Amino acid sequence: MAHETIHTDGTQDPMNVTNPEHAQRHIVTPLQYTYVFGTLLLFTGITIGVAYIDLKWANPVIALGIACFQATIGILFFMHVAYQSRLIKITIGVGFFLFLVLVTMTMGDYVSRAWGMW
Amino acid sequence: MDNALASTGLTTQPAPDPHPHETAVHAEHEHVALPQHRHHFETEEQQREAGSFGMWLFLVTEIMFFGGMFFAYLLYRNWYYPAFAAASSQLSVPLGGTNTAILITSGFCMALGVWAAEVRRRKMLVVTLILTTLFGLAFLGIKYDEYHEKYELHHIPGNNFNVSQFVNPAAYGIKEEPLAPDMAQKTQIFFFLYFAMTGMHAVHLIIGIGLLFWLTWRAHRGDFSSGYVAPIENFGLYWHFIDIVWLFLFPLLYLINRHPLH
Amino acid sequence: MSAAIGNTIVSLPDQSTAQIPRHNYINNEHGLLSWLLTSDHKRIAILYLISITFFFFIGGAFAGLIRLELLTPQPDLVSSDTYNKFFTMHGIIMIFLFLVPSVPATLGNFLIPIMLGAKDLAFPKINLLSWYLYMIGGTLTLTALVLGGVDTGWTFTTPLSTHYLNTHVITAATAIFVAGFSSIFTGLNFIVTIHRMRCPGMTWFRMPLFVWAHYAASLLMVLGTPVLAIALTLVALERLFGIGVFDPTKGGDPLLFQHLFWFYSHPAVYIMILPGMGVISEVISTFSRKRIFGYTAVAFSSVAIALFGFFVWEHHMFIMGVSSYSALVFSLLTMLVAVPSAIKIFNWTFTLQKGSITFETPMLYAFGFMGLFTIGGLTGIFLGSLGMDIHLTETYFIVAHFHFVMVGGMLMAFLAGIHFWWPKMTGRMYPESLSKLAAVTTFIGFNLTFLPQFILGYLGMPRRYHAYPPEFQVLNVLSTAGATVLGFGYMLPMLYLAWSLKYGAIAGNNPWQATGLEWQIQSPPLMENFIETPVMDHEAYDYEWLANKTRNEVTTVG
Amino acid sequence: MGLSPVLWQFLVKWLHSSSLFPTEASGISPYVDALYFFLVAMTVFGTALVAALLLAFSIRYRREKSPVATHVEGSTLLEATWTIIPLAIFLVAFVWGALLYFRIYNPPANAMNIYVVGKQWMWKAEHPGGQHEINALHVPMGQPVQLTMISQDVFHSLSIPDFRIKREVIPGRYSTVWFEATQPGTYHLFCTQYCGTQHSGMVGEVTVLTPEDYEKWLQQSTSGMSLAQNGERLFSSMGCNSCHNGTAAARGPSLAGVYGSKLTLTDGSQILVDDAYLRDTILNPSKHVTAGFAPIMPTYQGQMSEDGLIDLVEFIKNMQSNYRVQQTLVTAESGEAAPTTPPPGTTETGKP
Repeated sequence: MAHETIHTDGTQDPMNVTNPEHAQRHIVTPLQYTYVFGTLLLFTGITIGVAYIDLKWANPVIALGIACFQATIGILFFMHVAYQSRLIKITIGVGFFLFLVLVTMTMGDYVSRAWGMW
Repeated sequence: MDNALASTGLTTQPAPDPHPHETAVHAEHEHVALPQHRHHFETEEQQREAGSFGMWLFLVTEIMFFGGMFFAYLLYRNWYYPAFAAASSQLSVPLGGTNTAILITSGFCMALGVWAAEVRRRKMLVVTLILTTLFGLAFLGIKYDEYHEKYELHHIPGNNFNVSQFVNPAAYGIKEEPLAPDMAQKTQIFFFLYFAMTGMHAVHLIIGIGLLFWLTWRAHRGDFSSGYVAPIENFGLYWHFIDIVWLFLFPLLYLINRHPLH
Repeated sequence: MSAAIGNTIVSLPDQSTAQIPRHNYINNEHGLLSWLLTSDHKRIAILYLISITFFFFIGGAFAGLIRLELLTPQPDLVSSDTYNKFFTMHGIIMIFLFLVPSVPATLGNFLIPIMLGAKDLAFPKINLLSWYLYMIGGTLTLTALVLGGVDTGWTFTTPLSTHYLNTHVITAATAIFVAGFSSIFTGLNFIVTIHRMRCPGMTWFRMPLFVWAHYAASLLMVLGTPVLAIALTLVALERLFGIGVFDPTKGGDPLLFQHLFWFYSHPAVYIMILPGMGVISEVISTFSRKRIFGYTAVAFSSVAIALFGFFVWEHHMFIMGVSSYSALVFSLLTMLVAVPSAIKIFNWTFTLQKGSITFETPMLYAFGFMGLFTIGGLTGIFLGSLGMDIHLTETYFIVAHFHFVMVGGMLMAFLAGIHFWWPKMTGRMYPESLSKLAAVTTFIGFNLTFLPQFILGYLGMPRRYHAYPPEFQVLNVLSTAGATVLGFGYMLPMLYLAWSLKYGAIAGNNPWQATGLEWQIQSPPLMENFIETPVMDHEAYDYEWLANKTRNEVTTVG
Repeated sequence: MGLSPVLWQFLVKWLHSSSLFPTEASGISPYVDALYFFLVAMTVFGTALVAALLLAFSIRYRREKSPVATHVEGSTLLEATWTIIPLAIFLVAFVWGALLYFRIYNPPANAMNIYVVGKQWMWKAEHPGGQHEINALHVPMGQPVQLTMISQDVFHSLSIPDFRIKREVIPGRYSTVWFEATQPGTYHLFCTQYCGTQHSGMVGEVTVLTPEDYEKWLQQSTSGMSLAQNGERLFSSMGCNSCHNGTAAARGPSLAGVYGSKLTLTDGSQILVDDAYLRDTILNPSKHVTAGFAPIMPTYQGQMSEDGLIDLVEFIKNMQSNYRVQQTLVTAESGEAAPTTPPPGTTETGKP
């Protein structure tokens, strides 16, 4: 994908290896935004449609899957993370990871309560 | 220049503008206007990246904030699935779907706004910001309508919460399995979570709209038409984050079980 | 530099000629407004210092009243209601208004930018905002107090707090909510600053351990506090609308609150202790003229604590009917989180080896910290070990344990830091002999207060008891006696530090001959800290570098 | 001098009550104390070690002695040592503690059951024979006793330090703890979870009696009706028997001998019927409907006190046949209680 780039610094370092905290600045084009916009709308439609079909346990899984997909592209392009420094990618990762810790470890308690004491 | 932060940079580096202290103080007190460069940053690049990094950290705290409620939802949905299914079927998918579309659109406008700022088009920026605001308001309007309906049905959790619609749906012309009384009581928990989560989301929207007015005015003044994008960009992050929260809320709250099992 | 080999490293400029630098952050501007609207991290630090001291003494007053009531087994001093409000206020104020912001908001605020060679924190205005948030939180707490108090205990246990009390729970919850955001913003500011504002050459492994510790603590603040916020919001909503999310009769689960609350409140104890550990690293290194033994180990152990800190919250709920399987898991993780602290202790100890040790006041406090924190940490193992926890939890043993960590650990570290950096913050020295006296008094008083409580705990005296069986009286008397000594020990610094503001000896740039960047600039520092951006060309705690530097008399006095 | 009497009193008190450990009055106490001593030893050793090192270094390397510090970077070996050794000790504490935990919380099969209801601010013990006590608990010596506890309002926590046991008493859920008293006497019973104004007043006395004395006590303090008999009354007055009567036309499942059996629910899942399950089905019937029945049972949430629920649970537990249920069904019209109540103090009701 070709998009114009403004180099505010001399170092050409797209993988930001030498300085993981810095990424050169990209401008996402309206065209890309439109693609993303379309996709988001499309998948909203899909998620509603699927909800009316009985797929037993698969329903919530699909719904969440779609939501996660939408969130991902939203974060990557609307929020420019695709072009951000590794630092910011990691930060976001940590956020979601910790949310998962909260959910899984607490749920672990509730689920295993039913097992009683061996 | 940016190597000021590079772990390897050893080159000495005089501060770009060593103010006399008095002016330094003023530089600190005046609003982030042109020259947007704050004296305590080495470079403008450094300032921009610090800004967006800070914004992201803030959004991470938001994740944890909503996380608590998402977990409560997960727990009670597993405990009282029938109640959740029945209650969720009382929410209007058309309205919810429309709202989702509206919010996505407003997000799209915001994104265009960021682009407009990047390429320094003042008029376009103002227009997109206004559109963003309008879509945001539309969302709130529809939300208000939904809340109002719930209010009239006595589905607001609390003392005058009324479960009769779930115990005896037929009487209300609803084609749903009736819930046993004790399970019907649990719909209250669903509605609480519904109001808490969407309410918290709405609060964030309202704050966002407040900021939008301010930004629009400043954009109109031309603050962001000279390469100074940070405020627009960071607000964009906030706005998109709200959208994304909604993208989860919508299926979780509206679409639990739309195919009554027979 | 005092050439003769004395028992001190203090080297002050010639008092007859020396004077406080003409330009510095204190006299840079005048008038109350210039303080209330400042965005200079140093001034904000001072604002914090004043306000947390204020709240510390309020919280301390409540502690005094509690101990006074417990002097006798009978509930004779105050009514049960009042007593409950006392310990609730003591808890809320001490934890949310003193311990959490204590070191980070004062010393951290003051020093982190300087230690990194930056002019200020990344977001000066947000820094000021977080002070105002803190003050709003504090005011709300006092409001709750004035309106008639709140008696939930600082843990807000549901359904007690939601359905069975008619005190000002919501006010207090709001107060904590707001204060919480203050610490979120502080943490956020630190993280961004540490990532983004390091001066040239200041690599991660050249940062002082003080900064590492604050980095770890900030992570906890930013990631943990929002969960507390939402938990308290739910409590408030439950009270307002009775929506039953924590109410068993409506199908809610009270344990859910416990999970959310402790998910923050366990990491919170690391928020409280980590910055203190940072202070200790600086002090120990300076007064043994040696680089911290195993710098990287200490640095990483801070991060490890921050990481593990998020995986152990359920050990506050072992007897609360959680699943025994997850109890096992959390108990195991609790044992793991204890290890990094042990690592730190031993590294500090071995820093002394082959050092050249002097015993100024900060060092004495640091020694106090090492001893008391070791006890506090090890007694934590009692409570992490499932079977033992059953008997010990909710008794005075747990009270003694966390006071050893929080007061014996954090407060000692705080005082160590205040004394250590007092010359830098004010430009004047504190009176050495008096402060030594204070340090010793505090140490004795502390042990007298809290050692008996371990025994009380094992004897089974429950915490938060207004009246207790007479056979527990002797130990309680001892504890109260100790509390009196302790109180005296804390009064002293207040007085002589205030005195030193006017009469203290001029400190000069580097009274301790310490290596940190903050000691290479004038004290009190300039508005902008540095005249020109420094370049870090040596490791942290490099005393040879300092020796050369002083030999060549290259100093940057403004 | 005026202080001396006070001082004297203080010393006397000190001598009288200078115990460092509570008495070991239960079977588990020695095991708990063993772990405690181990941990104390660990603490003392650890602290002594650190203190000794600090002292030694402070003397050996004080500035007068060693004017110049020699630079030491660190030592991986040492780091490893003080990582692994503490970890090892902590893991011992973990395993030991875990074993103890399950020992304390898993009641033996032959434990006798006593119900405890916590409410602001009192303890109410209910013996199967119908003996009720407030802020007191009488138990036989040398006999495992299981407490099935529930709170009517907020979290409480039942703690008997001399038995080394403690367990949260939770609203809306049974929690259990057991002990075997080993020596007669009276011991403290505390509420250790802060539960409101009179928290410190929520204390009681546990009296351990020899089995004979215990029997005597049971005889004296009987209330005439066993829990099961109260339960039986409720069962008819609440109209449970109109559905759960084991007749062919019954709309509810027969409850005879249901306790301890495995039920199959409408969703096909299997569930073991215990006290907690019985209580929950009365309050949230539709959460688990027995296979082959419709979810028509109304909820009794808010209509029955925890005591009432305990009575019912106890009744259903001991219900061997539907004979007496059908009896009560018949006599229910004539408004009187069921005939022939067996002697109190025993837990059996209706003989087939």
